[in-house]
Amino acid sequence: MKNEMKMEFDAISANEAFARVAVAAFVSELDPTLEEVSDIKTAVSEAVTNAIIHGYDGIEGGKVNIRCLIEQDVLHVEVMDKGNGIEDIEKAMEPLFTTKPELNRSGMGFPFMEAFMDDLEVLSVAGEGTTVIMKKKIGCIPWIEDEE
Amino acid sequence: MKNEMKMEFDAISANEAFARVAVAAFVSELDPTLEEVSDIKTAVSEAVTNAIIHGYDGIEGGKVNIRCLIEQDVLHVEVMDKGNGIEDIEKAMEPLFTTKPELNRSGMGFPFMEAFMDDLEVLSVAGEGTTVIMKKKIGCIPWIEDEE
Amino acid sequence: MMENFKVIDNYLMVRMPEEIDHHKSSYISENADKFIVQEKVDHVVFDFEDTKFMDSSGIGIILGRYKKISCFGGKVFAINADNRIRHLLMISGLHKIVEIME
Amino acid sequence: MMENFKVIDNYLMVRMPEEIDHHKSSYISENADKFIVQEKVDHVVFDFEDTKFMDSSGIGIILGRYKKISCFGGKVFAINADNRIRHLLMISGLHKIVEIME
Ligand SMILES: Nc1ncnc2c1ncn2[C@@H]1O[C@H](COP(=O)(O)OP(=O)(O)O)[C@@H](O)[C@H]1O
Ligand SMILES: Nc1ncnc2c1ncn2[C@@H]1O[C@H](COP(=O)(O)OP(=O)(O)O)[C@@H](O)[C@H]1O
Repeated sequence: MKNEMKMEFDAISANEAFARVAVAAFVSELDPTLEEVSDIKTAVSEAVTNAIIHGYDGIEGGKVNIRCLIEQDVLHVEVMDKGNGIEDIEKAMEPLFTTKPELNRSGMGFPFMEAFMDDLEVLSVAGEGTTVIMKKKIGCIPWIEDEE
Repeated sequence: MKNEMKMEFDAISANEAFARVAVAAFVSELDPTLEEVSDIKTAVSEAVTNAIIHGYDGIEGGKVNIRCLIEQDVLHVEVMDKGNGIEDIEKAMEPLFTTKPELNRSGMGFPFMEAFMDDLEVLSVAGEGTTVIMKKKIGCIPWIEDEE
Repeated sequence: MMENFKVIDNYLMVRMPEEIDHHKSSYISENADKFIVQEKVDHVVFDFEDTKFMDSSGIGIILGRYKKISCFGGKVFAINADNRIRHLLMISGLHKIVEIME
Repeated sequence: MMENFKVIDNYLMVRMPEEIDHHKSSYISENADKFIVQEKVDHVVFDFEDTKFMDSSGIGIILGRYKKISCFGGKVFAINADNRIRHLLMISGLHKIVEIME
């Protein structure tokens, strides 16, 4: 099984829900459990929110890109922005570390992505943007081959 | 209110559900009624199915592109393929006309798009591909301005 | 999914899925045809109880089955169709060949 | 949406929405803070009865309210949290400061 999808959308907070629902719909052909769907939605929501509020400082005009690839029973998700980038990635990934406490951020975005996906990689160049690469193996391959 | 989204995905039938759910999720910020959501899902499903089975003859390898734009209370949706194209657009749009009756097609794809959207335009060049452009005004603007 | 097909006397009952689109439709059409041929049913009843989404692929399923059985006097029925599905049958002209039951 | 905030004695009850993300969170935080200041509530109870999705923005809402009221001896409670929400509170370390009730 192989399937690819790319999307690009305005970096506005209304699209956080859209993005996670779209990725969840894309992965549904793998017959994920409700729990796996929630894991993926949470991780995508974190990455997209970060792009919007940290990458672009909540200022309209930026774009967020998502690329999803299904290879066998593995979902690959990349979330990209062309925003501020991250100076110190290691520090950014620490639980409870946040540069926007005034916005009620908890610093749990990266830790949640790590907790709910099997693999997390963060590429970022200050001033150029950030790409978050996540992978998750979906547990149960459907036991009948889908028709068509 | 203005919001834009583009997506590109493999022309395989598993993505028909993904595409209509994604567009429905994108439009949810306009607070559509259940009926309006069904209208949009049906129209998108028709256009995407056509791209896959008529544009690319059901052969894998092609890509389907969707572009959505929300302007005020109007949703614009474009569904594009780079497939076979349509020789005679007027004929293709007639109710019950289909070139694939053997696949149980009913010839009601275009009529459904017309019935459920406010506006339908079909651009196509034989051998180059097809673009379906649809518009729909969403009835009720939410009575409170969304925060943020 | 085979439990969605049941033969009662000379009627084939087809329990339609939650979402009826092209992706799902070939499975339904092919299996319905198998029953029509093998079990020699005369009539087909489509049950829309579970159906929350349908596009014109659903019309194609019904129309195709109708063509197979109508020449032998068979009839096609729709049960538990909600307002939206009735509307889809209507604008397709299928209400002329499908008996829509309460 | 104001009906999601209720003051009972010195408790503020916040009925959390179906989906808690960044887009929804500022509305909740701002209104909760208004009640905390104007109505002089001591404690905040977050009710997750309706909540089907939450990301770390929900953690931020709780943490922010906790910081506002804890210096005056106020406490933060979570009710009707399903297993997933409990798990989110757990990995965030919030179970140390939030009383999770049955
Ligand atoms: N896409 C991004 N662009 C720029 N900075 C980012 C991005 N994603 C995360 N960061 C930085 O990493 C920090 C930690 O991120 P995260 O763990 O998601 O917590 P939070 O979003 O609550 O701040 C953020 O506060 C921010 O400084
Ligand atoms: N994207 C497309 N590429 C090529 N041909 C198309 C496309 N969309 C529609 N057509 C042509 O128009 C005809 C009518 O389309 P439609 O009304 O959707 O009915 P159906 O899909 O049931 O055939 C199709 O049978 C096909 O010949």
